[in-house]
Amino acid sequence: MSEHIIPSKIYYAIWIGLMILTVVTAAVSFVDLGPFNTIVALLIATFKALLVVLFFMHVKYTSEKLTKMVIVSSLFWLLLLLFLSLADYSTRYGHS
Amino acid sequence: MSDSPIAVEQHEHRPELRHHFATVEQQRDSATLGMWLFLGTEIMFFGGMFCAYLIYRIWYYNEFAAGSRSLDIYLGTTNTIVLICSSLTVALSVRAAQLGKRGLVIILLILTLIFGLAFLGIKGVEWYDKYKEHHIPGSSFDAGDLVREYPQLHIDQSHEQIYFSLYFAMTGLHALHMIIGVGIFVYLLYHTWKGLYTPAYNTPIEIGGLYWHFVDIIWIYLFPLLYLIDRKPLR
Amino acid sequence: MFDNFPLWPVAASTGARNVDALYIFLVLIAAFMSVAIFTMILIFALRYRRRKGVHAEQIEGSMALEITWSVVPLGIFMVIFAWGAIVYFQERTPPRGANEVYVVAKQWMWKLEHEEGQREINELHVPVGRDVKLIMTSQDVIHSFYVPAFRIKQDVLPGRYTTAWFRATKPGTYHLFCAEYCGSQHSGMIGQVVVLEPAQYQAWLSGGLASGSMAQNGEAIFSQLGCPTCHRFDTQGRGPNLKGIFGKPVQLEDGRSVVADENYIRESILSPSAKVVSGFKPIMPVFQGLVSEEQLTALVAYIKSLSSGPSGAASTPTEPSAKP
Amino acid sequence: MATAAVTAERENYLNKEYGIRSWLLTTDHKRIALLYLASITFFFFIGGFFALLIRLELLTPAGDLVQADTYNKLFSMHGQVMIFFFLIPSIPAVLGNFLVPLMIGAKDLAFPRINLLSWYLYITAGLVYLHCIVMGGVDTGWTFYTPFSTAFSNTKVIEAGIAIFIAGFSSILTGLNFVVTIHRMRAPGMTWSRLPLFIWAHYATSIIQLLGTPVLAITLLLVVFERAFHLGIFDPTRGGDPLLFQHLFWFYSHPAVYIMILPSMGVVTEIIPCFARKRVFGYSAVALSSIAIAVFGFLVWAHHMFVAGISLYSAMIFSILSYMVAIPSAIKVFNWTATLYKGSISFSTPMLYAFGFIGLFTMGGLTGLFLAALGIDVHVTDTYFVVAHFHYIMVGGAVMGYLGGMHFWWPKISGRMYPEGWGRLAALIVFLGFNLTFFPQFVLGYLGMPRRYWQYPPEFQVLNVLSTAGSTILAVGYVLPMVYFLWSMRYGKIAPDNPWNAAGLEWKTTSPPPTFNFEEEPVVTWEAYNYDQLPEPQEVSLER
Repeated sequence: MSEHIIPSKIYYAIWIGLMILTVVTAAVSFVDLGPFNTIVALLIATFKALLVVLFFMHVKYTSEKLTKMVIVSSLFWLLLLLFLSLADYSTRYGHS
Repeated sequence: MSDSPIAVEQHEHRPELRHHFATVEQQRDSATLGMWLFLGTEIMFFGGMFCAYLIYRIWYYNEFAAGSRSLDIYLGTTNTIVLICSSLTVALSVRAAQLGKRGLVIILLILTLIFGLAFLGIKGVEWYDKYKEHHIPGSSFDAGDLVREYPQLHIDQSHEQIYFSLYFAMTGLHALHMIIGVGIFVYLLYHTWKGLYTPAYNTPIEIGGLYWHFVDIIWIYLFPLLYLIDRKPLR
Repeated sequence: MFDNFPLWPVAASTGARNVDALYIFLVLIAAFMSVAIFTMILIFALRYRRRKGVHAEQIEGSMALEITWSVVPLGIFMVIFAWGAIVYFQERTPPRGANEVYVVAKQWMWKLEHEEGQREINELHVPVGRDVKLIMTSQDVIHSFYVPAFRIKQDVLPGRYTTAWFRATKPGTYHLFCAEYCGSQHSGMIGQVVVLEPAQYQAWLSGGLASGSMAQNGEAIFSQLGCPTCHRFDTQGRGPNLKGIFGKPVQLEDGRSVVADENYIRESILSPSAKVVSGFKPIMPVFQGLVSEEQLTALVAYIKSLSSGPSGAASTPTEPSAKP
Repeated sequence: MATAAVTAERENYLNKEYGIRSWLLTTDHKRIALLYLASITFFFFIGGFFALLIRLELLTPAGDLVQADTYNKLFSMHGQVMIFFFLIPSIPAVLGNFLVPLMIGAKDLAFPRINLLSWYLYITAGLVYLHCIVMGGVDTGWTFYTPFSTAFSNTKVIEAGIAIFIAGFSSILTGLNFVVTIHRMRAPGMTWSRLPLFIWAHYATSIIQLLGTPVLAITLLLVVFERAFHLGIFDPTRGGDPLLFQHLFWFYSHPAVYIMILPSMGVVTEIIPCFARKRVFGYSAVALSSIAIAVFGFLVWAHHMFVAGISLYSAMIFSILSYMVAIPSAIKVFNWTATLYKGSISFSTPMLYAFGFIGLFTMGGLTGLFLAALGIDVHVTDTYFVVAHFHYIMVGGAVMGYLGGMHFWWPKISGRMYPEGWGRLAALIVFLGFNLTFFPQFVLGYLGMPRRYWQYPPEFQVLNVLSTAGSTILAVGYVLPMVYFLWSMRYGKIAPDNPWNAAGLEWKTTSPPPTFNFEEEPVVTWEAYNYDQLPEPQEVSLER
């Protein structure tokens, strides 16, 4: 965990990126993409979250593997909750 | 797990070093790890609601779509942008603290607080709108307006109430996190004012920042999940 | 043994024997494992008890042993899993042509209704040697239909149907318990299942005061609620023709398809707009809160009878005479 | 403790400061451990009192001792008190709090003030819960199943939910503190492969606390909202799904079983090598099995729901995954047994508890195989078979481990020896009483007696009488240690620093340890459980 001071240029770039993505995701939701509306919205959200985590939260610059492990395992656990619950709901009576 | 055991015989005497730590680095790394673990916990805390959201969104897609359409997308987008701006000021304030620019830190923290309060204010306006529309779950809940507005979605009112329950639970708990965040930043501002943070010691700003960014990320997901479910032209 | 000190439950259904067989297998495995571990511990503890001048011998561990005692149990577990899954699968898949009994649970009472129209409370009469399928729902909280002698248990949920089935093998009277905690008189929500010889069962059936079969009652409710206005038995209705749909896949308006089972019929009555059949408009009124669980089960039984040919329902469905 | 006639007592964490403030505002992990010890003991006896009333009621088939509603509250509050206010904090918050820093050679936990905060949260939760009991209690069962809890129960569900919500945060903070401490605060030379297995077990426990507890918290919060505002999230009449509640609830509450049992396994893994004078057989297998239990423990929750109305296919998935989690538990039992081989075994009190633990845990684990088998689960779930099974794990396992650990480290905690003869007697009584209480319940369960029954058919009476008889014996077994522990604080023999000649850093400091644990910072150059390098202690004599 060395003190890594990131040039403020990067912060501004990320900030502009996030703003653009926000406007894009809001705009795209008005276009009919079928099932892809949800997918695009979630992909953009994930990309935005990734930008925040990597740059604003300095994960890209930390040498600490532990931080990444904490993030990855929390997300893994969240997916466990979602997928194993879905395993029930998606195969219940009548639903196809 | 690469973290190495603490180094021996390194007794610096610095005011912020608590007695049970050997070095300032150890103390800082502990605090950072602690915050990350706490954020992991928070993911699961919101995760329970995401799970409920996922199931009911599949079951009651039309009601979720109608509920989503009834939210004000302009206010929602504005709020997202406000939070992103606050994240920027937070990131810059951490940087300023690392560089020891106390004045800049103070300005950035105040900006962050303004953005945070603006977010809460806009959120309050949105909630008030929902209150006026009788969209607050409970005995006075009435989604008749949505039933009339979107006949092609054949809305079931009690299912609509589930959408709004989740909407209020999720945005409410998010707002609670924002309020806690504002509290933390007031505390940080006060300590910065008093000059407690130096380029060598600014862990509180750093981990306070982590918390703020996390709350921002939750919103980054809540925004599409609640506002953008289905806005395309109805057939 | 003594009357008040039984050690093994009566087995009175075909499923009970399967469960018992697996249970005995597991008891043997568990007994073997515990005895093995306990004797090892006992032997080691006595053989290597502390004595002057005798020191412990350090052993680091053994990869071979670790692998052995992970893989061997895993193998045994998989056998148990497979066996258990097969038994469960049988318990969960009611055979076709079973006698159907509709169960409505409420705090703290079991209300049962036979296809033939007999109603019972906290008591279920069934013939020996016939498959009986239970279609169950609850009016309030979660209950659980449990007959230990048949080794069956199924939670009874409000808002949907769950099913269970059994084939009794031994005449007698058996306990019926509620097994999911449901409030004050949970332990009073008990009853009995009376298994009768077929002849006795017929006698019991005809001795009852049934006012028409469930399907007939359902048909009456169907007309009473005005359903035939739209659900006509031709292609002209504003609602789908319900003849022959039960158990068949239904194409929905949004492209999905569902099987028209009891739960689908139930949902379509209570919340018709949830899954609209392709080609129809969502104009049916919501019946949530307007029909009781008993009326619902009767309606379900009626709609099912429209698909089961002449043998299923007492009355062959003819064109209902209801007018708009 | 002013009777230090023999020698002037060294300064330690107990005598450094006196007065109520020095305890209530302490940040010393050892003092906080004692605060926890006192509070969980209090709740243990409350829960135990409920348990005895339950057993007394079940002495006769008719419901003749208490009213049905009272009985329902008794078993609900017995469960909630024992699980959330005793078992979950028991070993982690008392022994873990005391020992984690000592065992890794740290001066304190990473966040001492958060540690104190966690105790205050626990106390707040406890007070709210006590208030709930006094105001009439709660009758939902410990499981809060909806829609009963949200729409039908007339008792203090909201208050109980809030109490457990707060207790959950106390548990999260403890876990967070442990993980950070174990990562960041280890003494020089204390590598991961040298960590005592007690630490590994607590590390695994903390993972569950961190990732499971928040899901329970949000679920209970939703129940509270639902009950207060009738939202419909879990209410079928409003389109909600009661099974969703069960999914979310068990996502935490199944792994919670491992929060209770893993630390106990850790304790046993310390006791056995010490009293067999041997290295642990298969160190890495035992360490990794703890982590495996923590991870696999999250994959099996719906095996509580095989008859609840989940889909057939998901039931099969959860059944097969349930067998996966049995493997690491089995590995542990085999390794403990193998550790005894060619040892030099003494039958001191902690070792008796460890033997008891292995025996009862094995029984509990093996009956778990029955419940994971789909076909059998249908018959035995929600019967006394389940009750017996989880008591074998949580009382037979977790509490035996807790008591064993309390005896093992009592000299370190209090600086005094407990009376060995009484200790062995109590261990024996607990073991016998336990088996007499709970073994008949397996039979009852297979016979079909449902759980949570206030009255029952008369043919189940004999087995119930046996169980009630056992519970009184068990109660004696639990009161005894409390009495002689208290007695020993004043009259017990002064404990040497390392009465068992045990390995581990906690034994290298004084008994009781000084406030910052070690006179000088320890540097570790040896592997864990280096019993080959330690002399055998004198056989403990039965006289005090």
